[in-house]
Amino acid sequence: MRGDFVTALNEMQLDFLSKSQNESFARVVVAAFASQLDPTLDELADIKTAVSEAVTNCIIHGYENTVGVIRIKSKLYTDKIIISVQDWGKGIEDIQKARQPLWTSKPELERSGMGFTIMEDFMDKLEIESTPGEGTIITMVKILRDSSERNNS
Amino acid sequence: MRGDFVTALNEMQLDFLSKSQNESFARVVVAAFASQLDPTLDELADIKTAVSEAVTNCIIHGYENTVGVIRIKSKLYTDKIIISVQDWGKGIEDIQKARQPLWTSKPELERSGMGFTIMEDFMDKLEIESTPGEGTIITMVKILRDSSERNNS
Amino acid sequence: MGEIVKVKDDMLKINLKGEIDHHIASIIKDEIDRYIEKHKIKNILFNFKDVSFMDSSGVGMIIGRYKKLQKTGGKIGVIYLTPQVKKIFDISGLLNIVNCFRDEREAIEKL
Amino acid sequence: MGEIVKVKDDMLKINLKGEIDHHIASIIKDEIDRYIEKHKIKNILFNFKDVSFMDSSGVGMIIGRYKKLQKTGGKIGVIYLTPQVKKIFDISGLLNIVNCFRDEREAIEKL
Ligand SMILES: Nc1ncnc2c1ncn2[C@@H]1O[C@H](COP(=O)(O)OP(=O)(O)O)[C@@H](O)[C@H]1O
Ligand SMILES: Nc1ncnc2c1ncn2[C@@H]1O[C@H](COP(=O)(O)OP(=O)(O)O)[C@@H](O)[C@H]1O
Repeated sequence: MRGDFVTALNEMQLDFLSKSQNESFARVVVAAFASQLDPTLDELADIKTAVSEAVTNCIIHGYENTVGVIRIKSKLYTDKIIISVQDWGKGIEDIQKARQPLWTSKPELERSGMGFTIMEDFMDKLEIESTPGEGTIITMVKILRDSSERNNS
Repeated sequence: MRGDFVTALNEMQLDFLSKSQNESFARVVVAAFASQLDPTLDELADIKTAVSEAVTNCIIHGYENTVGVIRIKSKLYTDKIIISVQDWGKGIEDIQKARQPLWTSKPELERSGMGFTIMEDFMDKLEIESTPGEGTIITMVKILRDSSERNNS
Repeated sequence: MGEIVKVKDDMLKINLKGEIDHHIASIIKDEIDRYIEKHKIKNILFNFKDVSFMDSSGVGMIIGRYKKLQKTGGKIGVIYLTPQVKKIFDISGLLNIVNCFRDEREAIEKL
Repeated sequence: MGEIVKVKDDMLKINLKGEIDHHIASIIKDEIDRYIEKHKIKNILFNFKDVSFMDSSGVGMIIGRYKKLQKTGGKIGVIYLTPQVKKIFDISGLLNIVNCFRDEREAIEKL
Protein backbone atom coordinates (compact mmCIF):
# COMPACT_ATOMS: atom_id res chain seq x y z
CA MET A 1 0.00 0.00 0.00
CA ARG A 2 1.35 3.36 -1.02
CA GLY A 3 0.65 5.03 2.31
CA ASP A 4 2.81 2.58 4.18
CA PHE A 5 5.99 4.32 3.06
CA VAL A 6 4.87 7.47 4.81
CA THR A 7 4.58 7.65 8.61
CA ALA A 8 0.97 7.60 9.72
CA LEU A 9 -0.32 10.55 11.76
CA ASN A 10 -2.03 8.10 14.07
CA GLU A 11 -2.64 4.37 14.40
CA MET A 12 -4.90 2.10 16.37
CA GLN A 13 -5.85 -1.54 16.69
CA LEU A 14 -9.04 -2.86 18.24
CA ASP A 15 -9.88 -6.49 19.08
CA PHE A 16 -13.42 -7.41 20.06
CA LEU A 17 -15.77 -10.40 20.09
CA SER A 18 -17.96 -11.33 17.12
CA LYS A 19 -21.21 -10.44 18.88
CA SER A 20 -23.79 -8.50 16.94
CA GLN A 21 -24.09 -5.75 19.57
CA ASN A 22 -20.46 -4.91 18.73
CA GLU A 23 -21.40 -3.82 15.20
CA SER A 24 -22.43 -0.39 16.47
CA PHE A 25 -19.46 -0.31 18.86
CA ALA A 26 -17.09 -0.86 15.92
CA ARG A 27 -18.74 1.95 13.97
CA VAL A 28 -18.42 4.38 16.89
CA VAL A 29 -14.75 3.53 17.40
CA VAL A 30 -13.75 3.96 13.76
CA ALA A 31 -15.85 7.12 13.40
CA ALA A 32 -14.25 8.64 16.52
CA PHE A 33 -10.78 7.80 15.20
CA ALA A 34 -11.50 9.03 11.67
CA SER A 35 -12.93 12.28 13.01
CA GLN A 36 -9.38 13.35 13.94
CA LEU A 37 -8.97 14.02 10.19
CA ASP A 38 -12.02 16.30 10.26
CA PRO A 39 -13.86 14.47 7.46
CA THR A 40 -17.15 15.73 6.04
CA LEU A 41 -20.36 14.19 7.38
CA ASP A 42 -20.77 12.30 4.09
CA GLU A 43 -17.27 10.87 4.26
CA LEU A 44 -17.85 9.80 7.86
CA ALA A 45 -21.16 8.13 6.92
CA ASP A 46 -19.42 6.24 4.10
CA ILE A 47 -16.70 5.01 6.45
CA LYS A 48 -19.22 3.91 9.09
CA THR A 49 -21.24 2.02 6.48
CA ALA A 50 -18.23 0.21 5.05
CA VAL A 51 -17.01 -0.79 8.53
CA SER A 52 -20.47 -2.00 9.43
CA GLU A 53 -20.56 -4.24 6.35
CA ALA A 54 -17.10 -5.68 6.99
CA VAL A 55 -17.72 -6.37 10.68
CA THR A 56 -21.14 -7.91 10.03
CA ASN A 57 -19.52 -10.24 7.49
CA CYS A 58 -17.01 -11.48 10.08
CA ILE A 59 -19.87 -12.23 12.48
CA ILE A 60 -22.25 -13.90 10.02
CA HIS A 61 -19.95 -15.47 7.43
CA GLY A 62 -16.53 -15.68 9.11
CA TYR A 63 -17.63 -17.08 12.45
CA GLU A 64 -21.18 -18.09 11.45
CA ASN A 65 -22.55 -16.70 14.71
CA THR A 66 -20.05 -18.49 16.96
CA VAL A 67 -17.82 -16.30 19.12
CA GLY A 68 -14.43 -15.37 17.71
CA VAL A 69 -12.18 -12.32 17.66
CA ILE A 70 -12.49 -9.50 15.14
CA ARG A 71 -9.56 -7.11 14.68
CA ILE A 72 -9.83 -3.63 13.23
CA LYS A 73 -6.66 -1.74 12.41
CA SER A 74 -6.66 1.83 11.22
CA LYS A 75 -4.07 4.39 10.17
CA LEU A 76 -4.59 8.07 9.53
CA TYR A 77 -2.66 10.06 6.93
CA THR A 78 -3.13 13.72 6.05
CA ASP A 79 -5.32 12.86 3.07
CA LYS A 80 -6.73 9.40 3.82
CA ILE A 81 -7.69 6.71 6.28
CA ILE A 82 -6.78 3.04 5.91
CA ILE A 83 -8.96 0.51 7.71
CA SER A 84 -8.58 -3.25 7.84
CA VAL A 85 -11.06 -5.71 9.32
CA GLN A 86 -9.85 -9.22 10.06
CA ASP A 87 -11.33 -12.50 11.28
CA TRP A 88 -9.87 -15.95 11.85
CA GLY A 89 -13.00 -17.70 10.65
CA LYS A 90 -14.21 -19.71 7.70
CA GLY A 91 -12.58 -17.77 4.88
CA ILE A 92 -13.88 -17.21 1.36
CA GLU A 93 -13.65 -19.94 -1.31
CA ASP A 94 -14.26 -17.79 -4.37
CA ILE A 95 -13.43 -14.10 -3.87
CA GLN A 96 -14.46 -13.17 -7.45
CA LYS A 97 -17.94 -14.53 -6.84
CA ALA A 98 -18.17 -13.02 -3.36
CA ARG A 99 -17.52 -9.53 -4.79
CA GLN A 100 -20.49 -9.75 -7.18
CA PRO A 101 -23.51 -7.60 -6.32
CA LEU A 102 -26.46 -9.59 -4.97
CA TRP A 103 -24.43 -12.76 -4.49
CA THR A 104 -24.72 -14.24 -1.01
CA SER A 105 -23.99 -17.63 0.49
CA LYS A 106 -26.63 -17.06 3.17
CA PRO A 107 -29.93 -16.12 1.51
CA GLU A 108 -31.73 -17.98 4.33
CA LEU A 109 -30.44 -15.30 6.72
CA GLU A 110 -31.90 -12.58 4.51
CA ARG A 111 -28.49 -11.33 3.41
CA SER A 112 -28.77 -9.03 0.42
CA GLY A 113 -25.39 -9.80 -1.11
CA MET A 114 -24.66 -6.07 -1.28
CA GLY A 115 -21.95 -5.85 1.39
CA PHE A 116 -18.85 -5.89 -0.80
CA THR A 117 -20.55 -3.72 -3.41
CA ILE A 118 -21.24 -1.07 -0.78
CA MET A 119 -17.68 -1.26 0.61
CA GLU A 120 -16.29 -0.93 -2.93
CA ASP A 121 -18.58 1.95 -3.81
CA PHE A 122 -18.33 3.93 -0.58
CA MET A 123 -14.57 3.61 -0.19
CA ASP A 124 -11.79 4.39 -2.68
CA LYS A 125 -10.07 1.04 -2.49
CA LEU A 126 -11.06 -2.44 -1.34
CA GLU A 127 -8.71 -5.40 -1.01
CA ILE A 128 -9.87 -8.85 0.04
CA GLU A 129 -7.38 -11.46 1.25
CA SER A 130 -8.81 -14.77 2.38
CA THR A 131 -7.75 -18.36 2.97
CA PRO A 132 -10.49 -20.96 3.46
CA GLY A 133 -10.25 -22.35 6.97
CA GLU A 134 -7.90 -19.58 8.12
CA GLY A 135 -9.75 -16.32 7.81
CA THR A 136 -10.24 -13.09 5.96
CA ILE A 137 -8.73 -9.59 5.93
CA ILE A 138 -10.54 -6.74 4.23
CA THR A 139 -8.47 -3.59 3.67
CA MET A 140 -10.19 -0.37 2.70
CA VAL A 141 -8.89 3.09 1.90
CA LYS A 142 -10.94 6.27 1.96
CA ILE A 143 -9.39 9.37 0.39
CA LEU A 144 -10.61 12.53 2.08
CA ARG A 145 -11.37 15.45 -0.21
CA ASP A 146 -10.40 19.06 0.43
CA SER A 147 -7.58 17.96 2.68
CA SER A 148 -6.00 21.38 2.24
CA GLU A 149 -8.94 23.00 3.98
CA ARG A 150 -8.98 20.50 6.80
CA ASN A 151 -6.88 20.94 9.90
CA ASN A 152 -4.96 17.77 10.77
CA SER A 153 -3.71 18.39 14.25
CA MET B 1 -10.17 -10.56 40.43
CA ARG B 2 -13.45 -12.14 41.45
CA GLY B 3 -15.10 -11.45 38.10
CA ASP B 4 -12.50 -13.42 36.21
CA PHE B 5 -14.03 -16.72 37.27
CA VAL B 6 -17.25 -15.75 35.52
CA THR B 7 -17.43 -15.45 31.73
CA ALA B 8 -17.56 -11.84 30.62
CA LEU B 9 -20.55 -10.66 28.60
CA ASN B 10 -18.20 -8.86 26.28
CA GLU B 11 -14.50 -8.07 25.93
CA MET B 12 -12.34 -5.72 23.96
CA GLN B 13 -8.75 -4.60 23.65
CA LEU B 14 -7.58 -1.34 22.11
CA ASP B 15 -4.00 -0.33 21.24
CA PHE B 16 -3.23 3.24 20.28
CA LEU B 17 -0.36 5.72 20.25
CA SER B 18 0.48 7.94 23.21
CA LYS B 19 -0.56 11.15 21.47
CA SER B 20 -2.59 13.64 23.43
CA GLN B 21 -5.36 13.81 20.80
CA ASN B 22 -6.05 10.15 21.64
CA GLU B 23 -7.16 11.03 25.17
CA SER B 24 -10.63 11.91 23.92
CA PHE B 25 -10.59 8.94 21.52
CA ALA B 26 -9.93 6.58 24.45
CA ARG B 27 -12.81 8.11 26.43
CA VAL B 28 -15.23 7.69 23.51
CA VAL B 29 -14.22 4.06 22.98
CA VAL B 30 -14.59 3.03 26.62
CA ALA B 31 -17.84 5.00 26.99
CA ALA B 32 -19.30 3.34 23.87
CA PHE B 33 -18.30 -0.09 25.18
CA ALA B 34 -19.56 0.56 28.71
CA SER B 35 -22.87 1.85 27.39
CA GLN B 36 -23.76 -1.75 26.45
CA LEU B 37 -24.42 -2.20 30.20
CA ASP B 38 -26.82 0.74 30.15
CA PRO B 39 -25.07 2.67 32.95
CA THR B 40 -26.46 5.89 34.40
CA LEU B 41 -25.07 9.17 33.06
CA ASP B 42 -23.19 9.67 36.34
CA GLU B 43 -21.61 6.22 36.15
CA LEU B 44 -20.58 6.87 32.56
CA ALA B 45 -19.06 10.24 33.48
CA ASP B 46 -17.08 8.58 36.31
CA ILE B 47 -15.74 5.92 33.94
CA LYS B 48 -14.76 8.50 31.31
CA THR B 49 -12.96 10.59 33.92
CA ALA B 50 -11.00 7.65 35.34
CA VAL B 51 -9.97 6.49 31.84
CA SER B 52 -8.91 10.01 30.94
CA GLU B 53 -6.67 10.19 34.02
CA ALA B 54 -5.07 6.80 33.37
CA VAL B 55 -4.43 7.46 29.67
CA THR B 56 -3.04 10.95 30.33
CA ASN B 57 -0.63 9.43 32.87
CA CYS B 58 0.70 6.98 30.24
CA ILE B 59 1.31 9.88 27.87
CA ILE B 60 2.89 12.32 30.32
CA HIS B 61 4.56 10.08 32.89
CA GLY B 62 4.92 6.68 31.20
CA TYR B 63 6.27 7.86 27.85
CA GLU B 64 7.11 11.45 28.86
CA ASN B 65 5.65 12.76 25.62
CA THR B 66 7.54 10.36 23.36
CA VAL B 67 5.45 8.03 21.19
CA GLY B 68 4.67 4.58 22.58
CA VAL B 69 1.73 2.21 22.65
CA ILE B 70 -1.09 2.40 25.19
CA ARG B 71 -3.33 -0.65 25.66
CA ILE B 72 -6.82 -0.54 27.11
CA LYS B 73 -8.58 -3.79 27.93
CA SER B 74 -12.14 -3.95 29.12
CA LYS B 75 -14.57 -6.66 30.18
CA LEU B 76 -18.27 -6.30 30.82
CA TYR B 77 -20.17 -8.34 33.43
CA THR B 78 -23.84 -8.02 34.33
CA ASP B 79 -23.06 -5.80 37.32
CA LYS B 80 -19.68 -4.24 36.56
CA ILE B 81 -17.03 -3.14 34.09
CA ILE B 82 -13.33 -3.90 34.44
CA ILE B 83 -10.91 -1.60 32.66
CA SER B 84 -7.13 -1.82 32.50
CA VAL B 85 -4.79 0.78 31.02
CA GLN B 86 -1.23 -0.26 30.25
CA ASP B 87 1.96 1.35 29.02
CA TRP B 88 5.48 0.04 28.44
CA GLY B 89 7.10 3.25 29.64
CA LYS B 90 9.08 4.53 32.59
CA GLY B 91 7.22 2.82 35.40
CA ILE B 92 6.61 4.08 38.94
CA GLU B 93 9.35 3.94 41.59
CA ASP B 94 7.19 4.45 44.66
CA ILE B 95 3.55 3.46 44.19
CA GLN B 96 2.61 4.44 47.76
CA LYS B 97 3.78 7.98 47.15
CA ALA B 98 2.24 8.15 43.68
CA ARG B 99 -1.20 7.35 45.12
CA GLN B 100 -1.10 10.32 47.51
CA PRO B 101 -3.39 13.24 46.70
CA LEU B 102 -1.54 16.29 45.34
CA TRP B 103 1.71 14.40 44.84
CA THR B 104 3.15 14.78 41.36
CA SER B 105 6.56 14.18 39.83
CA LYS B 106 5.87 16.80 37.17
CA PRO B 107 4.79 20.07 38.84
CA GLU B 108 6.57 21.96 36.02
CA LEU B 109 3.92 20.55 33.62
CA GLU B 110 1.15 21.89 35.86
CA ARG B 111 0.06 18.43 36.96
CA SER B 112 -2.23 18.60 39.95
CA GLY B 113 -1.31 15.23 41.47
CA MET B 114 -5.00 14.34 41.67
CA GLY B 115 -5.11 11.63 38.97
CA PHE B 116 -4.91 8.53 41.17
CA THR B 117 -7.14 10.14 43.80
CA ILE B 118 -9.83 10.70 41.18
CA MET B 119 -9.50 7.16 39.78
CA GLU B 120 -9.76 5.76 43.29
CA ASP B 121 -12.72 7.91 44.22
CA PHE B 122 -14.71 7.58 40.97
CA MET B 123 -14.23 3.83 40.58
CA ASP B 124 -14.87 1.02 43.06
CA LYS B 125 -11.44 -0.55 42.86
CA LEU B 126 -8.01 0.61 41.69
CA GLU B 127 -4.95 -1.62 41.34
CA ILE B 128 -1.56 -0.30 40.26
CA GLU B 129 1.15 -2.66 39.04
CA SER B 130 4.38 -1.08 37.89
CA THR B 131 8.02 -1.99 37.32
CA PRO B 132 10.49 0.87 36.80
CA GLY B 133 11.87 0.70 33.26
CA GLU B 134 9.20 -1.75 32.14
CA GLY B 135 5.86 -0.04 32.46
CA THR B 136 2.63 0.28 34.34
CA ILE B 137 -0.79 -1.38 34.38
CA ILE B 138 -3.73 0.29 36.10
CA THR B 139 -6.76 -1.93 36.66
CA MET B 140 -10.05 -0.36 37.65
CA VAL B 141 -13.46 -1.81 38.47
CA LYS B 142 -16.72 0.09 38.43
CA ILE B 143 -19.73 -1.59 40.00
CA LEU B 144 -22.95 -0.50 38.31
CA ARG B 145 -25.90 0.14 40.61
CA ASP B 146 -29.46 -0.98 40.01
CA SER B 147 -28.25 -3.74 37.75
CA SER B 148 -31.60 -5.44 38.19
CA GLU B 149 -33.33 -2.57 36.42
CA ARG B 150 -30.83 -2.45 33.58
CA ASN B 151 -31.19 -4.56 30.49
CA ASN B 152 -27.96 -6.36 29.57
CA SER B 153 -28.53 -7.65 26.09
CA MET C 1 -35.26 0.87 17.47
CA GLY C 2 -38.78 1.40 16.27
CA GLU C 3 -42.48 1.24 16.80
CA ILE C 4 -45.24 -0.64 14.98
CA VAL C 5 -48.45 1.28 14.29
CA LYS C 6 -51.56 -0.02 12.56
CA VAL C 7 -52.59 2.78 10.20
CA LYS C 8 -55.32 0.85 8.34
CA ASP C 9 -57.02 -2.48 8.87
CA ASP C 10 -54.53 -4.31 6.67
CA MET C 11 -51.60 -1.89 6.77
CA LEU C 12 -48.76 -1.41 9.23
CA LYS C 13 -46.49 1.58 9.63
CA ILE C 14 -43.07 0.88 11.11
CA ASN C 15 -41.48 3.98 12.61
CA LEU C 16 -37.82 3.01 12.47
CA LYS C 17 -35.37 4.73 14.78
CA GLY C 18 -31.61 5.10 15.17
CA GLU C 19 -29.14 2.84 13.39
CA ILE C 20 -30.40 -0.15 11.40
CA ASP C 21 -27.62 -2.72 11.25
CA HIS C 22 -27.62 -6.53 11.35
CA HIS C 23 -28.13 -6.59 15.14
CA ILE C 24 -31.13 -4.25 15.05
CA ALA C 25 -32.54 -5.55 11.72
CA SER C 26 -32.82 -9.08 13.20
CA ILE C 27 -34.81 -7.74 16.14
CA ILE C 28 -37.12 -5.61 13.95
CA LYS C 29 -37.67 -8.50 11.54
CA ASP C 30 -38.76 -10.81 14.37
CA GLU C 31 -41.12 -8.18 15.77
CA ILE C 32 -42.76 -7.51 12.42
CA ASP C 33 -43.12 -11.21 11.59
CA ARG C 34 -44.70 -11.91 14.98
CA TYR C 35 -47.19 -9.12 14.34
CA ILE C 36 -47.98 -10.24 10.79
CA GLU C 37 -48.63 -13.80 11.97
CA LYS C 38 -51.28 -12.64 14.42
CA HIS C 39 -53.00 -9.98 12.33
CA LYS C 40 -54.02 -9.99 8.65
CA ILE C 41 -51.59 -7.48 7.20
CA LYS C 42 -51.33 -6.75 3.49
CA ASN C 43 -49.05 -3.75 3.18
CA ILE C 44 -46.20 -2.27 5.21
CA LEU C 45 -44.97 1.32 5.25
CA PHE C 46 -41.47 1.94 6.60
CA ASN C 47 -40.93 5.43 8.00
CA PHE C 48 -37.22 6.39 7.94
CA LYS C 49 -37.62 9.87 9.44
CA ASP C 50 -35.58 9.06 12.57
CA VAL C 51 -33.08 6.70 10.98
CA SER C 52 -29.52 8.03 11.11
CA PHE C 53 -27.88 4.96 9.61
CA MET C 54 -28.71 1.81 7.64
CA ASP C 55 -26.47 -0.80 6.04
CA SER C 56 -27.13 -3.78 3.73
CA SER C 57 -28.64 -5.78 6.60
CA GLY C 58 -31.51 -3.29 6.48
CA VAL C 59 -31.83 -3.96 2.77
CA GLY C 60 -32.06 -7.69 3.45
CA MET C 61 -34.69 -7.08 6.12
CA ILE C 62 -36.85 -5.04 3.73
CA ILE C 63 -36.48 -7.53 0.87
CA GLY C 64 -37.41 -10.32 3.30
CA ARG C 65 -40.67 -8.55 4.27
CA TYR C 66 -41.30 -7.79 0.58
CA LYS C 67 -41.13 -11.48 -0.30
CA LYS C 68 -43.41 -12.37 2.58
CA LEU C 69 -46.10 -9.84 1.68
CA GLN C 70 -45.82 -10.63 -2.03
CA LYS C 71 -47.37 -14.05 -1.40
CA THR C 72 -50.66 -12.41 -0.47
CA GLY C 73 -50.40 -9.63 -3.04
CA GLY C 74 -49.11 -7.10 -0.52
CA LYS C 75 -46.63 -4.29 -1.08
CA ILE C 76 -44.05 -2.19 0.72
CA GLY C 77 -43.83 1.58 0.84
CA VAL C 78 -41.19 3.87 2.33
CA ILE C 79 -41.25 7.52 3.42
CA TYR C 80 -38.72 10.13 4.53
CA LEU C 81 -35.46 8.53 3.39
CA THR C 82 -32.53 10.35 5.02
CA PRO C 83 -29.43 10.99 2.83
CA GLN C 84 -27.35 8.04 4.07
CA VAL C 85 -30.37 5.72 3.75
CA LYS C 86 -31.14 7.06 0.26
CA LYS C 87 -27.61 6.16 -0.81
CA ILE C 88 -28.12 2.57 0.37
CA PHE C 89 -31.49 2.37 -1.42
CA ASP C 90 -29.92 3.68 -4.63
CA ILE C 91 -26.93 1.35 -4.70
CA SER C 92 -29.01 -1.72 -3.88
CA GLY C 93 -31.82 -0.97 -6.33
CA LEU C 94 -34.42 -1.28 -3.58
CA LEU C 95 -36.66 1.31 -5.22
CA ASN C 96 -37.36 -1.22 -7.98
CA ILE C 97 -39.43 -3.27 -5.55
CA VAL C 98 -40.67 -0.76 -2.99
CA ASN C 99 -42.49 2.52 -3.56
CA CYS C 100 -41.27 5.79 -2.11
CA PHE C 101 -44.00 8.25 -1.10
CA ARG C 102 -44.03 11.89 -0.11
CA ASP C 103 -45.79 11.27 3.20
CA GLU C 104 -48.00 8.86 5.11
CA ARG C 105 -51.21 10.18 3.53
CA GLU C 106 -49.97 9.57 -0.01
CA ALA C 107 -48.76 6.13 1.00
CA ILE C 108 -52.11 5.12 2.49
CA GLU C 109 -53.87 6.39 -0.62
CA LYS C 110 -51.65 4.86 -3.30
CA LEU C 111 -50.00 1.76 -1.82
CA MET D 1 -12.46 24.70 22.91
CA GLY D 2 -13.17 28.17 24.13
CA GLU D 3 -13.17 31.89 23.66
CA ILE D 4 -11.40 34.71 25.48
CA VAL D 5 -13.46 37.82 26.20
CA LYS D 6 -12.28 40.98 27.94
CA VAL D 7 -15.11 41.90 30.32
CA LYS D 8 -13.29 44.69 32.17
CA ASP D 9 -10.06 46.55 31.66
CA ASP D 10 -8.10 44.13 33.82
CA MET D 11 -10.39 41.09 33.73
CA LEU D 12 -10.76 38.24 31.24
CA LYS D 13 -13.65 35.86 30.86
CA ILE D 14 -12.80 32.47 29.37
CA ASN D 15 -15.85 30.75 27.88
CA LEU D 16 -14.71 27.14 27.99
CA LYS D 17 -16.33 24.63 25.67
CA GLY D 18 -16.53 20.84 25.27
CA GLU D 19 -14.16 18.48 27.03
CA ILE D 20 -11.22 19.87 29.00
CA ASP D 21 -8.53 17.19 29.15
CA HIS D 22 -4.72 17.37 29.04
CA HIS D 23 -4.70 17.88 25.26
CA ILE D 24 -7.16 20.78 25.36
CA ALA D 25 -5.91 22.22 28.67
CA SER D 26 -2.41 22.67 27.19
CA ILE D 27 -3.84 24.61 24.27
CA ILE D 28 -6.06 26.81 26.46
CA LYS D 29 -3.20 27.50 28.87
CA ASP D 30 -0.95 28.68 26.04
CA GLU D 31 -3.68 30.94 24.65
CA ILE D 32 -4.40 32.52 28.01
CA ASP D 33 -0.73 33.05 28.83
CA ARG D 34 -0.11 34.68 25.45
CA TYR D 35 -3.01 37.04 26.11
CA ILE D 36 -1.89 37.84 29.65
CA GLU D 37 1.61 38.66 28.47
CA LYS D 38 0.33 41.28 26.03
CA HIS D 39 -2.40 42.86 28.15
CA LYS D 40 -2.39 43.86 31.80
CA ILE D 41 -4.80 41.31 33.26
CA LYS D 42 -5.48 41.04 36.97
CA ASN D 43 -8.41 38.62 37.30
CA ILE D 44 -9.78 35.73 35.25
CA LEU D 45 -13.30 34.34 35.23
CA PHE D 46 -13.77 30.80 33.86
CA ASN D 47 -17.25 30.12 32.48
CA PHE D 48 -18.03 26.37 32.51
CA LYS D 49 -21.53 26.63 31.03
CA ASP D 50 -20.65 24.64 27.89
CA VAL D 51 -18.17 22.22 29.47
CA SER D 52 -19.34 18.61 29.33
CA PHE D 53 -16.20 17.10 30.82
CA MET D 54 -13.09 18.07 32.79
CA ASP D 55 -10.37 15.93 34.35
CA SER D 56 -7.42 16.72 36.66
CA SER D 57 -5.50 18.33 33.79
CA GLY D 58 -8.12 21.08 33.93
CA VAL D 59 -7.45 21.42 37.64
CA GLY D 60 -3.73 21.81 36.94
CA MET D 61 -4.47 24.43 34.29
CA ILE D 62 -6.59 26.49 36.69
CA ILE D 63 -4.07 26.21 39.55
CA GLY D 64 -1.34 27.27 37.11
CA ARG D 65 -3.26 30.45 36.15
CA TYR D 66 -4.02 31.04 39.85
CA LYS D 67 -0.32 31.02 40.73
CA LYS D 68 0.46 33.37 37.84
CA LEU D 69 -2.18 35.94 38.77
CA GLN D 70 -1.36 35.67 42.48
CA LYS D 71 2.00 37.37 41.84
CA THR D 72 0.20 40.60 40.94
CA GLY D 73 -2.56 40.19 43.51
CA GLY D 74 -5.06 38.80 40.97
CA LYS D 75 -7.74 36.20 41.55
CA ILE D 76 -9.74 33.55 39.75
CA GLY D 77 -13.50 33.16 39.62
CA VAL D 78 -15.68 30.44 38.14
CA ILE D 79 -19.33 30.33 37.07
CA TYR D 80 -21.83 27.70 35.96
CA LEU D 81 -20.08 24.50 37.09
CA THR D 82 -21.78 21.51 35.46
CA PRO D 83 -22.27 18.37 37.64
CA GLN D 84 -19.23 16.44 36.37
CA VAL D 85 -17.04 19.55 36.69
CA LYS D 86 -18.40 20.26 40.19
CA LYS D 87 -17.34 16.76 41.25
CA ILE D 88 -13.78 17.42 40.05
CA PHE D 89 -13.73 20.80 41.84
CA ASP D 90 -14.93 19.17 45.06
CA ILE D 91 -12.49 16.29 45.12
CA SER D 92 -9.51 18.50 44.28
CA GLY D 93 -10.38 21.26 46.74
CA LEU D 94 -10.20 23.89 44.01
CA LEU D 95 -12.89 26.00 45.66
CA ASN D 96 -10.39 26.80 48.42
CA ILE D 97 -8.43 28.96 46.00
CA VAL D 98 -11.00 30.11 43.43
CA ASN D 99 -14.35 31.79 44.03
CA CYS D 100 -17.57 30.42 42.59
CA PHE D 101 -20.16 33.05 41.60
CA ARG D 102 -23.81 32.93 40.62
CA ASP D 103 -23.28 34.73 37.33
CA GLU D 104 -20.98 37.04 35.40
CA ARG D 105 -22.43 40.17 37.00
CA GLU D 106 -21.75 38.95 40.52
CA ALA D 107 -18.24 37.87 39.50
CA ILE D 108 -17.39 41.29 38.02
CA GLU D 109 -18.72 42.96 41.14
CA LYS D 110 -17.12 40.80 43.80
CA LEU D 111 -13.93 39.29 42.34
N1 LIG E 1 -15.48 -12.37 6.54
C1 LIG E 1 -15.98 -13.31 5.71
N2 LIG E 1 -15.74 -14.63 5.95
C2 LIG E 1 -16.25 -15.59 5.12
N3 LIG E 1 -16.99 -15.33 4.03
C3 LIG E 1 -17.28 -14.03 3.75
C4 LIG E 1 -16.80 -12.97 4.56
N4 LIG E 1 -17.23 -11.81 4.03
C5 LIG E 1 -17.94 -12.12 2.94
N5 LIG E 1 -17.98 -13.47 2.75
C6 LIG E 1 -18.65 -14.19 1.64
O1 LIG E 1 -18.88 -13.27 0.58
C7 LIG E 1 -20.27 -13.22 0.28
C8 LIG E 1 -20.68 -11.85 -0.17
O2 LIG E 1 -20.54 -10.92 0.88
P1 LIG E 1 -21.41 -9.58 0.88
O3 LIG E 1 -21.24 -8.91 -0.45
O4 LIG E 1 -21.02 -8.78 2.08
O5 LIG E 1 -22.92 -10.05 0.99
P2 LIG E 1 -23.76 -10.69 2.18
O6 LIG E 1 -23.07 -10.39 3.49
O7 LIG E 1 -25.08 -10.01 2.10
O8 LIG E 1 -23.84 -12.17 1.93
C9 LIG E 1 -20.97 -13.69 1.53
O9 LIG E 1 -22.25 -14.20 1.28
C10 LIG E 1 -20.00 -14.75 2.06
O10 LIG E 1 -20.17 -15.97 1.39
N1 LIG F 1 1.69 5.49 33.75
C1 LIG F 1 2.61 6.03 34.58
N2 LIG F 1 3.92 5.85 34.35
C2 LIG F 1 4.87 6.37 35.16
N3 LIG F 1 4.57 7.12 36.24
C3 LIG F 1 3.28 7.34 36.53
C4 LIG F 1 2.23 6.81 35.73
N4 LIG F 1 1.05 7.19 36.26
C5 LIG F 1 1.34 7.92 37.36
N5 LIG F 1 2.68 8.01 37.54
C6 LIG F 1 3.38 8.70 38.65
O1 LIG F 1 2.45 8.90 39.71
C7 LIG F 1 2.34 10.29 40.02
C8 LIG F 1 0.94 10.63 40.49
O2 LIG F 1 0.00 10.47 39.42
P1 LIG F 1 -1.36 11.25 39.44
O3 LIG F 1 -2.01 11.05 40.76
O4 LIG F 1 -2.15 10.84 38.25
O5 LIG F 1 -0.96 12.79 39.35
P2 LIG F 1 -0.37 13.66 38.14
O6 LIG F 1 -0.63 12.96 36.83
O7 LIG F 1 -1.10 14.94 38.24
O8 LIG F 1 1.10 13.81 38.40
C9 LIG F 1 2.77 11.00 38.77
O9 LIG F 1 3.22 12.33 39.03
C10 LIG F 1 3.87 10.07 38.24
O10 LIG F 1 5.09 10.32 38.90
